[in-house]
Amino acid sequence: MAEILGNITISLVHVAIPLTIILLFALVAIWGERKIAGFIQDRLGPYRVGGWHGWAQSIADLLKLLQKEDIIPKDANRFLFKFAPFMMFTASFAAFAVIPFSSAYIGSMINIGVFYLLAVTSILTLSVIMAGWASNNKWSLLGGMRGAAQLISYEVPTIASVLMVIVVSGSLNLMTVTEMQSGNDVLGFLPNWFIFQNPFLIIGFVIFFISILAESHRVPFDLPESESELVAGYQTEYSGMRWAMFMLAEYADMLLLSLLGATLFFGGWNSPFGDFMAGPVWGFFWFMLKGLLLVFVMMWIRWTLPRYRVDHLMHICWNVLIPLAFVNLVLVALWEVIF
Amino acid sequence: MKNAEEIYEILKDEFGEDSLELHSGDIGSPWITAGAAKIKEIAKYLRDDSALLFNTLMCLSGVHYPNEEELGVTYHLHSTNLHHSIALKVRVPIDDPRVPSVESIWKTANWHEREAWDMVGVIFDGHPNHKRILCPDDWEGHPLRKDYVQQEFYQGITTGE
Amino acid sequence: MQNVIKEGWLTFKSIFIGMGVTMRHLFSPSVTELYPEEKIELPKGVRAKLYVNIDDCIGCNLCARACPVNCIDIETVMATSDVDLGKTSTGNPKRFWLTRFNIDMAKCMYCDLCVPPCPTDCIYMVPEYEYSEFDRTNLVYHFSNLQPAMVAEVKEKAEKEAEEKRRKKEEEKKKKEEEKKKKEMQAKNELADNSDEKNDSSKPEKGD
Amino acid sequence: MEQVINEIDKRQMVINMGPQHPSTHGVLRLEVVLEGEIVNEVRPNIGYLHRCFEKYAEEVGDYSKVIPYTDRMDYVSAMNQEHGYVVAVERMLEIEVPERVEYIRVIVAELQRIASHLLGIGAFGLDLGAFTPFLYCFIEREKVLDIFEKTTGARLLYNYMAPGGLMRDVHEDFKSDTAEFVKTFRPKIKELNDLLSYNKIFIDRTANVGVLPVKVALNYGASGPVLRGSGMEWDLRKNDPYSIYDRFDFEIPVGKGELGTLGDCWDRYIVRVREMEQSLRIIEQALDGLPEEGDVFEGIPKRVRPKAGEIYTRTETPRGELGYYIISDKSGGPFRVKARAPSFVHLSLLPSISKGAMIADLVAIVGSIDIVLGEVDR
Repeated sequence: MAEILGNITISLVHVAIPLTIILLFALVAIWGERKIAGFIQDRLGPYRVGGWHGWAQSIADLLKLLQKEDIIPKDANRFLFKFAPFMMFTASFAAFAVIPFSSAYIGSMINIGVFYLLAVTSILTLSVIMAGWASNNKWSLLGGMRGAAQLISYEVPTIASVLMVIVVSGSLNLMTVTEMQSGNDVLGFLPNWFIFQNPFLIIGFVIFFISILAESHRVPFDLPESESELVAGYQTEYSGMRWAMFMLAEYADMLLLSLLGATLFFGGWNSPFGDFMAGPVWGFFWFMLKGLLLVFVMMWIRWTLPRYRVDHLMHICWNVLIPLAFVNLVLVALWEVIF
Repeated sequence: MKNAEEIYEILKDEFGEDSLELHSGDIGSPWITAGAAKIKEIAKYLRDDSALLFNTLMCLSGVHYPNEEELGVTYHLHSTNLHHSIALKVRVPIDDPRVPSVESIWKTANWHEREAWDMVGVIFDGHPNHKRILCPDDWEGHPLRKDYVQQEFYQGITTGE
Repeated sequence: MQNVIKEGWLTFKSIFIGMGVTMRHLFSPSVTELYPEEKIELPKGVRAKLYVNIDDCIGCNLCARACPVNCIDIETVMATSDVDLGKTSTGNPKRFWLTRFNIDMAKCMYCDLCVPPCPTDCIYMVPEYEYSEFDRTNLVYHFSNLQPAMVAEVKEKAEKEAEEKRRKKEEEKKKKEEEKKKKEMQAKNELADNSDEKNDSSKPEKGD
Repeated sequence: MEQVINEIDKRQMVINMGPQHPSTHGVLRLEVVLEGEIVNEVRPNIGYLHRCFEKYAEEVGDYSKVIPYTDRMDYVSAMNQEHGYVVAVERMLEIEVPERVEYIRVIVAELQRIASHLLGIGAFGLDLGAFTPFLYCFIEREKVLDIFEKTTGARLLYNYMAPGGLMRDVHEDFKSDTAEFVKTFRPKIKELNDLLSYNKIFIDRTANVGVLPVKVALNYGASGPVLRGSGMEWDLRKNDPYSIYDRFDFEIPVGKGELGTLGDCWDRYIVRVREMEQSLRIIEQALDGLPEEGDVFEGIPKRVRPKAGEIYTRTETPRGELGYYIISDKSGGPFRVKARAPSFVHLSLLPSISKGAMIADLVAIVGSIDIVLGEVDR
């Protein structure tokens, strides 16, 4: 009995930690994105709520969304319509279990970490099409279809690029992958991160980054939403708290994939200065810093580029990224064998 | 480059004198009045004849002349090759305002003719989509007629103040 | 293959150029004006809200006639002869009581057409733009400064005077008609006299 | 096989794009027949913004009172609309316009052309998902509007021109402000090109999309940047000069099919960008030629009452050929005013050039013909 209670407590802790991180991140990132957008566009962004540069804007937004009327279209499939946003959030949230936040903390130390992560995030596809179909709106349906096609297609280059790292590391456990990248041995001063260890992994990272942009449907691959064509795609009919869940899931997904990128290519929680500023707490700091930098680049791209068209998107995926990824996979493996 | 008189002469030679007249006001540009029945042939000739080559229809306007109880259609043509322009006019009685459509000759006429039907009430024979364009399909009357009285209600909504 | 590489290179190049532009802007100062706290000064002659300097208005109705949307509503009453309304600052004599001078700013389209015709330059736009209202009727600005009692009095007086005038006019008319009749009669008489060839003797009779 | 085709036909979907849609540039409704993402047919429905301009012009009984309403037709380029109407009325009255007035009119009209193109370009980028260029364009547009506000007192609907003259003289800083704007604006065009025009994604989205061959364009009566984008050198400022445009030295930029087919969306877009540079050139020359002294009111006639007759004048607005057909019957007001709006004509082109495009292309095509619904519906 005591054992069960203990397990439940531990589980709850493991739920609470990533949940706190995600919620905090979402609050900061939504504000941050608007701030970045503002500064890039020579504006100020949120400025009123909470005093200094409108820091409380996200909280105010959240409170507003909580109060809003929850509208469900008359002819919508009520169950699926209600269920889709939660499923989307659950999928991205569950994947955080295998992310090593620091040398001292990982939710679940399973040997198939990466595999689990990719499998769980695939559920996102399902929730996008579920939301699009259940809304009983033509724009939503188009958005859902686009989303499904895009997410399924881009899973291939994502997996291929992850595979490149797996070839180098030889392990699916993200903790092990991170540990392998400690130390500063490359060319005598560079950290032992995979991206520096193997030059072909730079191409690998580019492929990975493009793919995660598409996977988290960010500009220039935000076709499922594409507000100027499909109104808001699969989110058209959502309002209030359910819509907030979509937003939360989108930001959680962004963070998750950025953190995965940091783990695979940039040494996870390893300090860039070897043993200097190392340790579990510093590790968490470095890890989040790397992840947030990637998030920043994603935002920066969003406020720079126009959107791709759906056939270009597919062309890039199937005709460019996938062949390139597999060729590169072989090259990474050859480099590994030779050096 | 030809002026209105020369164009009128050319047209007269081709179509005879009875259906064509050259007019001009105290100010502004002169215009040629043509019979409604022949307007499509005249338009085709104006477009295709190598001395005229009116390849664009700049404007097509419907006009209501309350004193004569007539409706009119004015075609403003321009040739981008020869750089000359002409105004062509058709007058039809208000009881039977039928004018052949020139949509097949200049596509510009498509929407402009629909507008002329909507606003003044000229019927264009042979128009592929002869429907109102600015007003709703079930609107009553033709607003640009001088004696137009606005309907009080449209689908149960008051139209005025 | 070559094509794909070239396309890819072009794509990356143009994306990086674009990102360079946005990065430069990220650190350039913003152009935002924090409106309620910071208000930019409006330039001279801005068209924001109509104002009437009612002391200078002579009630000529020219602005109302110039208005394309009929948002100016003027009612004037002729001043009675016993009052002198004075002169405007431009020296024009005032002859009308302005019993009503309303401008409906909800209708106004800020075209400025009412301003040039005014002979005394008393209607003009002022740079005031914060006057939104919850009720549309509050956007009708009443510029006439006459009290309702005064309006009634003025109207009554004017009516009386008008009545007086009309009566006078009628009287005059009657007089004239009578005179006319007289004249006609005389003419007839004269004619009769003439026929009798007594021209000279008929003259003193006229004086009676 | 036949059965399959029938099956596909059944899968056609009719979708209403608008009246409330982010990228229809106003209240336009497009009935789109879709097959998956492919557009089979587009049926534009207009009239949502119909404000009876022509009826009003006929009923008001005063030529001058129509001017504020011409502003409201194409509210993005109000100056050019006024200019067109005023030129028409002046030709009817057969009056001379003072030199200074003409120069000021050209300067404000060209400034307005830049402002309008900036909005068109920005909104086009926005339609394709590029948010930032839109706001950069707006920053520049604001500067033009500031000049206008100082000069005319209004920011959007100016009512600045009168038959024979102007409503008021320009502001004392007008010359220096405009020169300053011309100087600062040139580098911004380059920045816009870097950020948007030559962006590969943007090119992919716009090149070879919505191709309009020049023959079709002429047959449909297209004009302005839409016709020039198809490669025809046609600009009323040169081909049918009005005002004093024949005094200035400028080029007519045309589409050349540099990055795709001739007459595609990118060509129409780049024509607008290059036109802004030409407008800057005209403004510079006009600023040099602007007479220092001169009364802008002296040409305004006491009564605007033309003789009987009719006239069709056309001017080049940022969107193309704006024609005013005015019939006068000797009374104080026009007997008939017909405004031939370029956007109206261009919108009628839409069904023919968007066949077979994808739904994302449709948005691009609507953006590239740069319609203003106020002008379509009048």
